[in-house]
Amino acid sequence: MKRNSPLKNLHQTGLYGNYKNQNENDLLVIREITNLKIFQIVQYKSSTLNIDSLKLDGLSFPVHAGFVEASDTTRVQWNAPNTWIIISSNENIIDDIIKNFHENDFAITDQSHSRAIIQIEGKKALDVIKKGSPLNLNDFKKNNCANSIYHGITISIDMLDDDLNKFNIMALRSFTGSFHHAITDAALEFGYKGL
Amino acid sequence: MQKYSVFSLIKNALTNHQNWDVVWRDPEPKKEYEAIIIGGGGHGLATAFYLAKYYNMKNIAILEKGWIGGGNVARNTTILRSNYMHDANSLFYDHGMQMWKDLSQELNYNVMYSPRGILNLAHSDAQLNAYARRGNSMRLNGIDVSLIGREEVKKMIPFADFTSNARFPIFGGLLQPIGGTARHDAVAWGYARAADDMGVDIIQHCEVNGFDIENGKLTGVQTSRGNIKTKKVGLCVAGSTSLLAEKLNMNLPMEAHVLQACVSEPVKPLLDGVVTFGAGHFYCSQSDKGEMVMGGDLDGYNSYAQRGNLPTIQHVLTEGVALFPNLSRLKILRTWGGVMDMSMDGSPIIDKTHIEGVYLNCGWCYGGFKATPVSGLTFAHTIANDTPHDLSIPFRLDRFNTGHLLDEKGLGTKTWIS
Amino acid sequence: MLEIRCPYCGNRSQNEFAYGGDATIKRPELNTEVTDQEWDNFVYYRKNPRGNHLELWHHISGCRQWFKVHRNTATHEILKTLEMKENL
Amino acid sequence: MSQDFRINNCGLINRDKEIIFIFNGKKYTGYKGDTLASALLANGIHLIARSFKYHRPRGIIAAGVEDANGKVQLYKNDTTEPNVNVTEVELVEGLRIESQNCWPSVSFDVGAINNLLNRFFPAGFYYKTFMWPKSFWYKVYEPFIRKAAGMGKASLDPDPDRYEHRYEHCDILVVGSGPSGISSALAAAKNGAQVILAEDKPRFGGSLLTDNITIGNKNGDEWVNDAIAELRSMPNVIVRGRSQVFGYYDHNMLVMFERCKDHLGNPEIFTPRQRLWYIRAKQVIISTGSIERPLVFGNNDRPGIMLASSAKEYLKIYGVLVGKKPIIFTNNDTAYETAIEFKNKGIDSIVVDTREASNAGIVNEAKKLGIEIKFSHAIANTSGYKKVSSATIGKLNKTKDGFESLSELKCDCICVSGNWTPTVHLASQSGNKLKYDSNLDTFLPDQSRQEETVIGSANGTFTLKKSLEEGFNTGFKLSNEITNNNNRVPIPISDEKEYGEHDKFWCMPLPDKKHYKRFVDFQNDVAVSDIQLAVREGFRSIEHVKRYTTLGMATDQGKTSNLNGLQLVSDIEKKIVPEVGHTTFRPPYTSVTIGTIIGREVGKNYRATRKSPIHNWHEKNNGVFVDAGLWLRPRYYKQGDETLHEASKREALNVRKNVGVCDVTSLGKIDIKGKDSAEFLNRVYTNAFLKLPVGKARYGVMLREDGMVFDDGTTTRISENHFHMTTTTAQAANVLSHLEYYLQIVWPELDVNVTSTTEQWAGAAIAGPKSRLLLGKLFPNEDVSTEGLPFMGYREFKFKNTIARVFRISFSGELAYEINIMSDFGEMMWEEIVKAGQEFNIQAYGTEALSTLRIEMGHVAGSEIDGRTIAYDLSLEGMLSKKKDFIGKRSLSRQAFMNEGREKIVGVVPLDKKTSIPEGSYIVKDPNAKLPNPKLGHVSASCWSVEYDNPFSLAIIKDGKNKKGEKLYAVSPLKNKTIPVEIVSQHYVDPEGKRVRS
Repeated sequence: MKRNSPLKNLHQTGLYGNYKNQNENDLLVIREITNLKIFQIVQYKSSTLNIDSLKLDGLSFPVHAGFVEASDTTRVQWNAPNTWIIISSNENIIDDIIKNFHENDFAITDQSHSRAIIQIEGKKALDVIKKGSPLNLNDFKKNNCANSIYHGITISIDMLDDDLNKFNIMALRSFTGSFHHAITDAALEFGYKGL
Repeated sequence: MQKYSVFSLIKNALTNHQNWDVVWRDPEPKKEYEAIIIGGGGHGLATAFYLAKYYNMKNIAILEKGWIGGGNVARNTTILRSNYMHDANSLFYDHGMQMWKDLSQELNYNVMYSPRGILNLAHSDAQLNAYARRGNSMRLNGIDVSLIGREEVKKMIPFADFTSNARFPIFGGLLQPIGGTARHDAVAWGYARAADDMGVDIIQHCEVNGFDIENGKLTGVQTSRGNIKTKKVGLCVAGSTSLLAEKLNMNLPMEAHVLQACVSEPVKPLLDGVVTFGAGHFYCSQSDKGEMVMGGDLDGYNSYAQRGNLPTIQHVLTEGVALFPNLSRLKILRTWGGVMDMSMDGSPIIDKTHIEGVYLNCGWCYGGFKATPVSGLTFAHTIANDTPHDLSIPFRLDRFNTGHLLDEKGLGTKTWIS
Repeated sequence: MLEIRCPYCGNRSQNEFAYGGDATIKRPELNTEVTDQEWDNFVYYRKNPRGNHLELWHHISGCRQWFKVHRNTATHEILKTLEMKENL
Repeated sequence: MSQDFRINNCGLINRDKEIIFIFNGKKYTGYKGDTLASALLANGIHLIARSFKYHRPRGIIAAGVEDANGKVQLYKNDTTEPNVNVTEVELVEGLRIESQNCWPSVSFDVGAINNLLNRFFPAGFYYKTFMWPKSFWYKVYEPFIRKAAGMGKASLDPDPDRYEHRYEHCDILVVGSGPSGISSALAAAKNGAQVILAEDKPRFGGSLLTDNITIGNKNGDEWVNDAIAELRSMPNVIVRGRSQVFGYYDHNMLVMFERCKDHLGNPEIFTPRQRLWYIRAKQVIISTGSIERPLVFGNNDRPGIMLASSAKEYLKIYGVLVGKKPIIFTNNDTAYETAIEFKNKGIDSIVVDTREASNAGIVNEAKKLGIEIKFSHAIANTSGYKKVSSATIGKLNKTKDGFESLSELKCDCICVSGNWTPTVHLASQSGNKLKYDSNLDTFLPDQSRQEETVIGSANGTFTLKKSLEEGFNTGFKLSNEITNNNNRVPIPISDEKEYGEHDKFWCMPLPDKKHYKRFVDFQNDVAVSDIQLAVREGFRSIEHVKRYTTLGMATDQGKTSNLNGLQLVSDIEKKIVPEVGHTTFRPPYTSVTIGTIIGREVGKNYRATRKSPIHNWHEKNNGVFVDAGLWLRPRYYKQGDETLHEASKREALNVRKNVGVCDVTSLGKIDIKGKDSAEFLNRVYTNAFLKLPVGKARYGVMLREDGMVFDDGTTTRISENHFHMTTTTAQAANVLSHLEYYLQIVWPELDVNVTSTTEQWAGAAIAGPKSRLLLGKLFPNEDVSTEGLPFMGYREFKFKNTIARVFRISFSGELAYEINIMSDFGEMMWEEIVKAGQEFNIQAYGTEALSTLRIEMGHVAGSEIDGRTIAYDLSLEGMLSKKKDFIGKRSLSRQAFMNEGREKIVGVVPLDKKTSIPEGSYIVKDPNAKLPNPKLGHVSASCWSVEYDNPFSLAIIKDGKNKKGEKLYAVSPLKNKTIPVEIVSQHYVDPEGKRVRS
């Protein structure tokens, strides 16, 4: 069955903003990331399982705030105490989760359809985020993540690459229009390429 | 008292203004007073004035820890209104509105009472209905108010956002024509001058540090300028009530919060009356000097700091520009904060206490300025007669036990949510 | 804008949080007899000091944890933040 | 006029680029690098404005933000801005400025009559008059005053510019780029700290650009340029000019606005006009310098009277002479630099010095150059209307309270210097209690309350050598606490002039029997006599004096007047200044454009908008939307020329007759999981949840602890330890926080996880007698019979290649189902429902029809659950479990809540069955009773009953329990309506609830 991604009718390709006097290859890039599986995994208070012993898609679960364990297909984000967000392009990740994370120990919630994800990439990506989020990003590195707000919208920021300055920014789906506007609007000063 | 008038002004001009009397004396505290009002703000000064004027208590003092009129009466946005839904509130505040009409003459001091109207804007039919509920209640209480449509609003404030670009379009509004403003400092000074004239001792820089209580009865207060005997003391110390109550071993259903306001630079007349934005918390009027006077939300955490932070100002101004897009190019000149006694149902407390001779006037939340005359009157009545004024019966403290709460907003006890 | 140290996420700006008021209020146990006065104290009466105040904050745009903040209401200085299970 | 006052070979402007501007309709030229002020002065224009109260002619008195007079109306492109400071606007093409607050022109202003009558308008005169006749204040006097006040004109149009924000964190923020600022930034940056250096002016360097000094072997401006270039090249440094740090807030959060666009000739389209920076700094170095103080003397406000340092700045930076026949009037040595600079350009000035003598190096240098100096002299008065033309100077007597002799001196400008006021605003905003320094006659920073350090002249350090030392040492020390790099750079050797002590005398006496105005606050026309009057009348606190006289309350916020004012009060009161104290320094330091403060959250983006995944379909099908909090929901679907009333009636009727479909995505959904979930729900809801069977839903009501109804919704047991809660749209976020509060704080022993799934599921309600047929068609392989899916039942049905959650619950009172499907599939599911429903005459219905349906069924919603009602009022008392405790239960035993005769919800029908009762009406016994007319209660919701085709309302009225059948009146005085009504059951349609179970 065909899915309508959150940004289906919103995100457009092309060049925007103050792009004219710049090399197109250096421009900031903005794209929608779709069709990911997103699960929230919460370990119950009463669970005595040692989280260090568990793996998903070969990844262990980060126990420190703000860290992501990542593979090519899956990212495991620390989200809150005993709470992780799994973001994966692996269609069948749920099977793996069900197999490894017993419902007596973990509350697992499918959130795959609940989020819009915008990826921004380029030298100015940090500047775009700093326009709307009060988060201290000066020491942010690859595989760091944080929940914060952007122009009043609750978001989560995940840094995929610090050479490219590549971020996935995720917001609740119903906010998509405003969220997309806020990000692209902030990018206009620098010029950007919608992909 | 030297009478103020255009004639006295001319007469004094001819002698280069060398012969004006002091507006109020600067007396030393006496050993004993019939009654003491703690707090030389608007309410305290008004209370003393009415005690002297209507209740024949002349031997009274106002003790002010700083300078009079320096608390919330110096820090508010000067709005007068009685557009409340609950009967207790609307009847009380409307009595106050009637008192404002005559106040300049009564005090012989121009407090610049100016009924230019207050317009509460509605941004949906549901909100218009909620305003209808409030407005009809007012009308049934005999208070003039009307519900006006979008087109009428447009005539009054054509520069508001009536385009399709408005996030929350204007549907109409509730207009109380008698609402308006008064000059806040003049209110404090006018009451001070009139009270002083009746013999009230206004004692500044006199902080109350404790109370003398014997067998549940008040016998005096301890101050930074010595002990003073008295059998009656009225607390009018908005923003510090809990701190003094603590010295009386009283805990109150109240939190202190900072509320900020700001003004723009002065500009030529733009906005005549007071306008409130219904899709957020923003209100605005233009002072006689031309400054746009704006306010909105609490900073949202307990504070005694008399200073807030910028995000609240940002929030307030964002709402201001959502309503009036042309404000964007004006500049903010000054921001400031005041400490509010936020009571747990959003309504004030005027009452006796469990200690004989100790009376309480507090919990005014955002709304104390407009109540200055009626608060003073009813509190003076309460102090003089040891029983509440008819208008202030609903504001007794025991409503938090009986459940007869006066929650205009229906938000319950989270006082920081406005 | 306050900077609040979430015990879980670290220093964050105030706009990620929601305020929760006096943290010293203890809800009476369920199914126990409480006097009117005890109940009213719980529902309506708050500590309201000028000075150090133990209060609740909720990291609503962060990890969604409630926690305690020891903050001076006169200066806004934050002395300490604590997890709910911790005491001053 | 062609820049007669511009001199060659001097200044930092670009003389190759001439720029035309228009002042009061006439064309003038200036150069790139000019400010409006320097360009006006180059053209010999001093008269720019009229004062606020007396409409006296006024000119520029300073070269920076402290200027009190030079406010104009600025026009550029299609925009206008009032009260613009000519000293702050950089000259670009296309500027047009006009004088404000004068008519017909700045040269001839009718309002100047106020000046002639000024003796009748002393401070606070309006408090003493305008009281009779009673209503004349607001009908006659006040409107007149309002028109006269106000300075510039606000634009009535929306602001076309963009304003943006930026959040930044750094180790060290350095505010101000004078000698101490630059050196501290250099020291900190080279020691590895992350540094932001902010300078308000377009040029960095502060006094280094105008003072005659050297650092190392470089001139001031050379050293500045090299240092700034070096800082700019470092990756750990952000250097920002045209950036004013205007507020110091809690936890070392500072705010700054950066002017990004107005100075550019051809800015790119998306470049913001200004940018607001929220900067969280670990340490703040305040090197904001100091402001020269005017001297106070008779008619000291005429155009052409200016601060001496500003005159020097116009000369050194802009190559502009503020006059060709200057008098320098001073009580200290710094003004001699101005005299020397004039002399160097061939202009002879006369120095009038209140001191008996000075032996400072600079004074001797002036003497050597042949500059005439009159010690022990002062200016008593000035003349000249549009510009100062002469000064009356006199020899001061021994006690300095009078003149021994007076004489006239021709001049075309007077450069005054009354010593220096450190700019301590930011430190004070931070919470630093200032201390008075009686040597410098000024307030200086005392103990820091936050992490701030004040250096340079802002800290009372007035020599270059010491400023550099302070800068380098502070920058190193603070950075080293953070980086621990121990990389210290050497302090360069500097050379400067030598200064002596100033005279603690600044307010000149009046000659005998003269009553010249001696101004303290120029813009607000506050004169010495006003302050004397205030004190005479008993306004002794400096705050009282300020408020009574309006001293320091003009748009310049008293930058040049506050200290003079309070020294005057201390003189009159014979107190020392610290006893008088100072008024509070409040943000912003300089006025800030509102657009800058708010940023991009304007217009449609003032608040975020939330939309359901089905939103596109609603738009395509003529949905008319309504705001529900941040959500946009379809209110009705317009067909042809239908009105809201007609459309909602059609939609509601179709639900009653056939089947309708409604988007319910915005309802809050919360996943509740864990072994204690049932126990938790049992505490949260007033009714029992422990024994809810798997596969069943239950309607639940939750209270606040104060007993008021908080929210309602249905909760479904999906499996033993998994519940799906729904909330109202309005309370969704609050309910989640509420649940988290109890789980994390009150009952941490419960093992339950709550997670919002509102966004994961798109929801469609299908309602109406034919909804089961429709459901069967949608899910042909499932058992949709009342046995297979009973009332309040829940099933998961396969739908294409996904799963739909189907709840048999009803808000409309009809047989109804809610179908949830994952959001990406929402629109597709909706289309399938509409397609499958064609044969049953399905219509989409909006919130208005939904409202009609629930009202005639007597279901309560937001207009009844308004935070002031208890369960009894809403006839929900049956939902209150007697067997168990729950949140808010204990409150229900309050006296007021137990009261017999308490309000209760009822139905209301107009007797004529025709007249709709407006919402917000009240129910009364006697519509003609004397006011205040006692109210029985209010009408909370009204609809046109589609079942009976007549109006029906819900009301919450006193003793509603016993009022059924009574004939009363609904009144809406606002709408001039009095409607005889009958009180009936709240359940107007299907009171037994048969349909939902059918």
